[in-house]
Amino acid sequence: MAEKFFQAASAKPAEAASDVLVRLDNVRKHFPLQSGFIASLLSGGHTPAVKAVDGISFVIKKGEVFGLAGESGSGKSTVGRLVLRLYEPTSGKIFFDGIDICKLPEEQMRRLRARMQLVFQDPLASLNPRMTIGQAIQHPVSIHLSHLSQEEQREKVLHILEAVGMIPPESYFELFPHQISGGQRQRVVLARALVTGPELVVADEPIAMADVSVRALLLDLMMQLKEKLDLTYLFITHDLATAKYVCDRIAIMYLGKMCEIGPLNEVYQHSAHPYTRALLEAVPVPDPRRRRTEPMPAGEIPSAINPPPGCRFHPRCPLAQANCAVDEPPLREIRPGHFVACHYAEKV
Amino acid sequence: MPAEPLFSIRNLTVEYATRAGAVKAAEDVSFDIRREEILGLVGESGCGKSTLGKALMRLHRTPARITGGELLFDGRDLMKLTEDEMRAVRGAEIGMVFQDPMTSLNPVQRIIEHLTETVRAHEPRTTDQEARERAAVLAEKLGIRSERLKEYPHQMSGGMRQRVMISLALALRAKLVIADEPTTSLDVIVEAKFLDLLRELRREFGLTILLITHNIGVVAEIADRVAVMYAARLVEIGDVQDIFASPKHPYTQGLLRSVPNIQLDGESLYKMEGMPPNLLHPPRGCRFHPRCPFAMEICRDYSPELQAVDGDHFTACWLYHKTTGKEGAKNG
Amino acid sequence: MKKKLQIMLAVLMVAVLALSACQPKSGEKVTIIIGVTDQIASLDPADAYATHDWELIKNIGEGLLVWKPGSSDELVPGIAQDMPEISEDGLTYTLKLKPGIKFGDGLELTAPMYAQQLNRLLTIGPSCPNDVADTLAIPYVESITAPDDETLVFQLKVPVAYFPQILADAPYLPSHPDKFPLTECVLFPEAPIYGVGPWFISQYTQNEQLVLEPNPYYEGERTPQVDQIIIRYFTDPQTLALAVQNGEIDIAWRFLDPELIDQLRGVADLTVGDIPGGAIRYLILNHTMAPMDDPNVAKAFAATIDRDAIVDTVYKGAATPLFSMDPPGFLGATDAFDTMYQSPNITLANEFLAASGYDENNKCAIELWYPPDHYGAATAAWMELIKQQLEAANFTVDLKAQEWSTYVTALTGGESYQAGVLGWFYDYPDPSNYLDPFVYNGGMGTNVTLAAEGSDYGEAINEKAQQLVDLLAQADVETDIAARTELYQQAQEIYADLVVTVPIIILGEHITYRSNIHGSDAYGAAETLNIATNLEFNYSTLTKTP
Amino acid sequence: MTPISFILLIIGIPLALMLLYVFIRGSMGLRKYILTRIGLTLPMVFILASLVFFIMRVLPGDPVRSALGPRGTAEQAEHMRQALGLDKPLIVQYGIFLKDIITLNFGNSMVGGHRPIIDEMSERFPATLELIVPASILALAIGIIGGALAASRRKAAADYFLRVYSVVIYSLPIFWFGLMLQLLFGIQLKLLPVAGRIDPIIRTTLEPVTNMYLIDSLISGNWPALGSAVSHLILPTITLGLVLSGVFVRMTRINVIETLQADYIAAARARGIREKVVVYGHALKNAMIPVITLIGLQVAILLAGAVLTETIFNWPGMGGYLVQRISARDYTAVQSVIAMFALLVALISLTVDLIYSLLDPRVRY
Repeated sequence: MAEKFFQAASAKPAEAASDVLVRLDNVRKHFPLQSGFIASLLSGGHTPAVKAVDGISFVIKKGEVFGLAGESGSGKSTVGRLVLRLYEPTSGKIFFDGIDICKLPEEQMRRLRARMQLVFQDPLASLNPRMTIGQAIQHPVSIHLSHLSQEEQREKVLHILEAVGMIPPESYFELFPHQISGGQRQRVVLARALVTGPELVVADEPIAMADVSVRALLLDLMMQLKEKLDLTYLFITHDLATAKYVCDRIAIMYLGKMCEIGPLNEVYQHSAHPYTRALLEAVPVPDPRRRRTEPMPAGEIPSAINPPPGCRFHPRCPLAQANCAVDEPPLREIRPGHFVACHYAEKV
Repeated sequence: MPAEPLFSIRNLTVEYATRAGAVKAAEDVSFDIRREEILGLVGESGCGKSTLGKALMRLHRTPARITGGELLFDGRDLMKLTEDEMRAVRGAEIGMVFQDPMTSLNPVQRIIEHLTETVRAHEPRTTDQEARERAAVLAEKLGIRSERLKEYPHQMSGGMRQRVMISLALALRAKLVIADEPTTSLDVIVEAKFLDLLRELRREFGLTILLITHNIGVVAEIADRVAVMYAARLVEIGDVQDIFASPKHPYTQGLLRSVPNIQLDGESLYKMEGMPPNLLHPPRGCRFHPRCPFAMEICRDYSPELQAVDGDHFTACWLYHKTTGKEGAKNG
Repeated sequence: MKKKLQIMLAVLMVAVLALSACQPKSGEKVTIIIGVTDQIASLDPADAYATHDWELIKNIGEGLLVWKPGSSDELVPGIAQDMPEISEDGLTYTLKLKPGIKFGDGLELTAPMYAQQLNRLLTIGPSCPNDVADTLAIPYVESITAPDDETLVFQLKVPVAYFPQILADAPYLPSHPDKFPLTECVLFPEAPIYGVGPWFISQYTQNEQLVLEPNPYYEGERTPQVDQIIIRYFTDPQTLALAVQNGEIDIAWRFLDPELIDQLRGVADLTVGDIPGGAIRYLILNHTMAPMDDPNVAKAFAATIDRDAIVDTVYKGAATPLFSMDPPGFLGATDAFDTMYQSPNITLANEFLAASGYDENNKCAIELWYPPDHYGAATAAWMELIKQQLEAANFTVDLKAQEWSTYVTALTGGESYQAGVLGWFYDYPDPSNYLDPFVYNGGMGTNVTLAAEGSDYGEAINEKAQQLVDLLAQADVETDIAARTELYQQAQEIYADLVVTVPIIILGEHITYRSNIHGSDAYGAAETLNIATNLEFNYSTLTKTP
Repeated sequence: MTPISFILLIIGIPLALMLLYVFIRGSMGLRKYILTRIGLTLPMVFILASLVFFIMRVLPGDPVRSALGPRGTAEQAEHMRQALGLDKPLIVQYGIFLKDIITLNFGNSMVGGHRPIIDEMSERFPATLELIVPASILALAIGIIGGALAASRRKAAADYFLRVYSVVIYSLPIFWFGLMLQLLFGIQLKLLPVAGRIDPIIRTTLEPVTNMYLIDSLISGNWPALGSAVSHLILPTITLGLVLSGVFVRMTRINVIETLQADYIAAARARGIREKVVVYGHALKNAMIPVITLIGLQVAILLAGAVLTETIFNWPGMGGYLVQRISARDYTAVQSVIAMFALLVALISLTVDLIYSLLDPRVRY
């Protein structure tokens, strides 16, 4: 019986600036509540907006797994789409491999997209039931690598099928999604994302829909592929327990703002933001001997249309002082590589 | 431990009629729900745990049907009740909390209407005013401010909606609440608060809760006992401490080891081989045998029965059978 | 709450049932309801030019001369004291009004007032939309004057043999000066509309119904026998038939399709009266367009037509074969086409064709046109029959359909169609009205004459055509009946020889009425409610038994 | 009905209802929404009417020749063309047309009596309204109750019956169906009249105010007229209502079935709510949300059905009018009626959207 284990990746040493693959500079994304020309005329300029992402900055280094965690409504999925420029940022700059993608003309952006891919929340639903496995995987190739001949494109597809462990690849080429098992379908979805040879994979809750016993397999496969294909992951998740097993660094978001960024172990063991602390505390532990005793923060996550002033977490924060409601805490480095946005981080 | 259980499920089998044939979503399942306990029913998606939960209230709809078994609730066999009698049990004696609080509330009905309607469905003599007052008192207890009762479901957050669902289950002082994945769509902090609430309610009202979930962490957090389902069968049941400390069934073992644990350092995740079987063509013998690292000859052909391994801890696995093979029913 | 709702519903149901059970209370008034599929286009005598409009105008008004009810050939004085006094040269008609003629509102009609109203025909008539004046007044009348309070003088441009008949037409009826001012045509005056005839229009809702009540000042022959006549307007002949069958109307007048008439004949309590009608259907041939410019082809065409087949299969007997454009019963009518071609006569047709070089291997190809939307569904059926008949001889026929307004423009303009179907109904029962229009001045697309500047007759395309024009012109002014008859007989022969048009059938009209409705036995044609070939429908002769 | 009150009826009443609605719901966004929708409706109607204007003139056939027939001379045609303003350049005609539309004057009809279109419509439109309102109510009643019944008795006899009913009724030729009703209830049973809106004799006693005879007879307390109007209304309403109901049964059934799968239905059952309440109280109300939208889209079909029904039952409404005028190439009438229909459809769809927001508390403008 094969019992495979893989080691949780530990934080890597800080790397040089040239090793940065993605950089976000004070990026904002506001979604106006009303749309349409006449509506905007009628509203007289000021339109209320959902401030999904409200000024965040961070870098993703080449070859790392960068985790982005937070509750629903924190803006983490929006960040993922901004990085791929599936959304245009309201303000701020986004660099991919040193290129400012926000200003890139459509044609160049299209070419750049081959270097970045998105894996969706529900990978099983994203396969067209009337396309063969081969067609599904070849589709992005024919778009991004159209200069290749049919034969070369097919070669690429077979190669990636082999890489995701579907061996022999030829035997899967003509099958339809319903003819293979669920686990194989997950592999196909990954293969499709990776066939154009991307450098960055934005994985938005890639395992949220999978069963417990399948999750481990899928994570393992993703990590193997990362090594094999030299990938960088932006791993978006609400599950801090899973993040622990894959991420090198992690960032915690709350209501469109960054609370804390740092190497995973550093953040988990020395969390300096009350919200991070609460979030880690809330994760149920599969051990009945270690039941939680800490009380949870009061209230609920407020609306992103009118977020609280000052520190956004202050209305729920057990440590909140008067100034928290006024001054917005900047993201500051409290230990090497560990940044936190809290006035009282030292007290946590 | 009270001698008489609140709800005894005996040899319950639930079948789905599909185009490809009958699928057993629950097969020969027997267990007890004891008074004032929280029983966690865990399993992966498609193992039949949700179907089982609905069948306990006879809420399953065509094409599903109960093909056998007894549902002994508080001294009565629910299987023998008429539909009208059953309706009186639902809501009044057994409440249910569903997975997605957004879709489990009627989007065009105000919260208060949900509550008063439920009360008046069972107590037609209650006036609207009385029902409203009762609802307000109950809601207050569950941390829902009474002015919010006028709102529609979409105006509330996920956590609030789940509180509403609980209040609906408790509106008539149900003895048993069946909660089907109540926290799955909630964020961790909201989930933690909801679990606190459940604990509190059990204490205050002497509530019995059947918590159906795939989240092992939640079970560890709150349950008194755990029942594990695999491919429509119950494979293990016992005290939560026992099971987490020493799981007996290889499936339970694998399951527990494949759960990420935030509090452990440098550990690695166990990867269980293979996929859960298709219930249309389940494997012969023990359903777990194709994935089982300890599979034996007998596992391929004979299905093991649930047997006590130590005291209150039962499992269905040939590894623990004292008398090998003979009791096993051949199936396939 | 639920119970209340149920009670409310029950009460509502009962109320509705009770209300719908309320039988229409006819009260003391005797009312006759006549259903038609016609519509009113104009009620101004100086403008109106449609059968139904004329029917109404003639019932609310009365002419100097009127057709005797139940007859198509007897003119009698109406509001005139006597028949007209005609000058020697045939150009001056003098008539005297009966004394005390009054409109329905009591206004007395004087000759000067009458002359003034009649002069509207000559002044504003031609600019009115339906423009009857250009056909029935301008060509004939020079002036209309009233030398005194009772005398009217019509000065004509040319002698017209049939002018008394024209005088009985709607345009020459007196119109009320309040409703029909001198300077404009008023197509739909507000009700009530008063004339000097037996009835006046008391209410009118367009497309729904028109109510006629007796004119209290009427002292003529045609005294109303009932208290009220309602004309109900229908859009669908099927519904009209059902309504008379169901007793919702008393009389179903024009138009019911032949099949509907056939069905209604078998219904108890209903009588279907058959009127030998004046409406004809004929085929027009363009004589300036190949191959119709070849007289042999035109003759061969005429020789193939089997009129009996059309009458039997399509009209189920509700029509009569027509062998001359001058229908039977009219002055000098002959069976010229029958005499000349004995159609159907395929042998003869093929002989004509052979003379022009057409035979079995070289068939004569023609295009035959019809408007599917204008003359009812029967047209398409019998046009198909004609195609088959033509193709039995050495013709090949391309049957084509075209929307009405385009069709009629192209066909009568003589521009693009070799042959096509048209219908005709007279303005006054005289052969001239059945022959002249197809010959004179382009002949509505037959082109046996070409429209010519300064000529009323146009320029004939050949000698025979010239002969025909001359004969007809002579007949127009000939007042001696025997001589006129002779002229028309000759004209019909040449007409048939030229095949100016091909007369096909004359449609009978039908009137369907319930058994408690009667015409007057004092007049002819009581069976058809005293309606004769000229389709004059006098509402005054109608009676209703309870 | 006077033209002024007609315009009030067709535009004023819906607008008044909307204002009332705004008053009740009263959010700023809602006001903006309604203004936006009205702002978009006007150009839409304008574009459609302009399109019809040009299409009518491109189509073969012209009103002058159509009216004159074979005996019409070129001179007469010229006269008539002048009288109708058809001799003017197209662009000038278009200008006149725009002026007529904007001033809601609509110009004069080109055939028949050359009456002002506004007069003709104000006579005809109320008749159509009197037909389609009860027919729609009937169709909706059958559709909603039948659809909900079929959905709740899924795969039982009632469901099969209703499914067959909806298919059969939907594919029934309206002409044939109407005729059968006429023959049965009129000719055979002699229960109901087959033609018209009211008994002609009673009609002479009724003073039209709104031209909706039900209302007119109610106002004037003319009970025999009310009875006659009701009895005349029954067969056309059944014809149009039943034919339309097929679609509604199907739509409601599908939506109720879908809604019955929803979690909150299972949740309601789990609370011991009666099945009837679950189906008719919970599922139906939610199912009606998409159905309401579809109903808005059915307005066009309703008008088309009304055309046929009006013909069969000799109902002097807009449908018959439009058909009659298209074949006569009455440009002004067709243009105006289409513009009116477009306005009507736009107003109805706006009203439907507002009803939607009443039914669905999630919708906020």
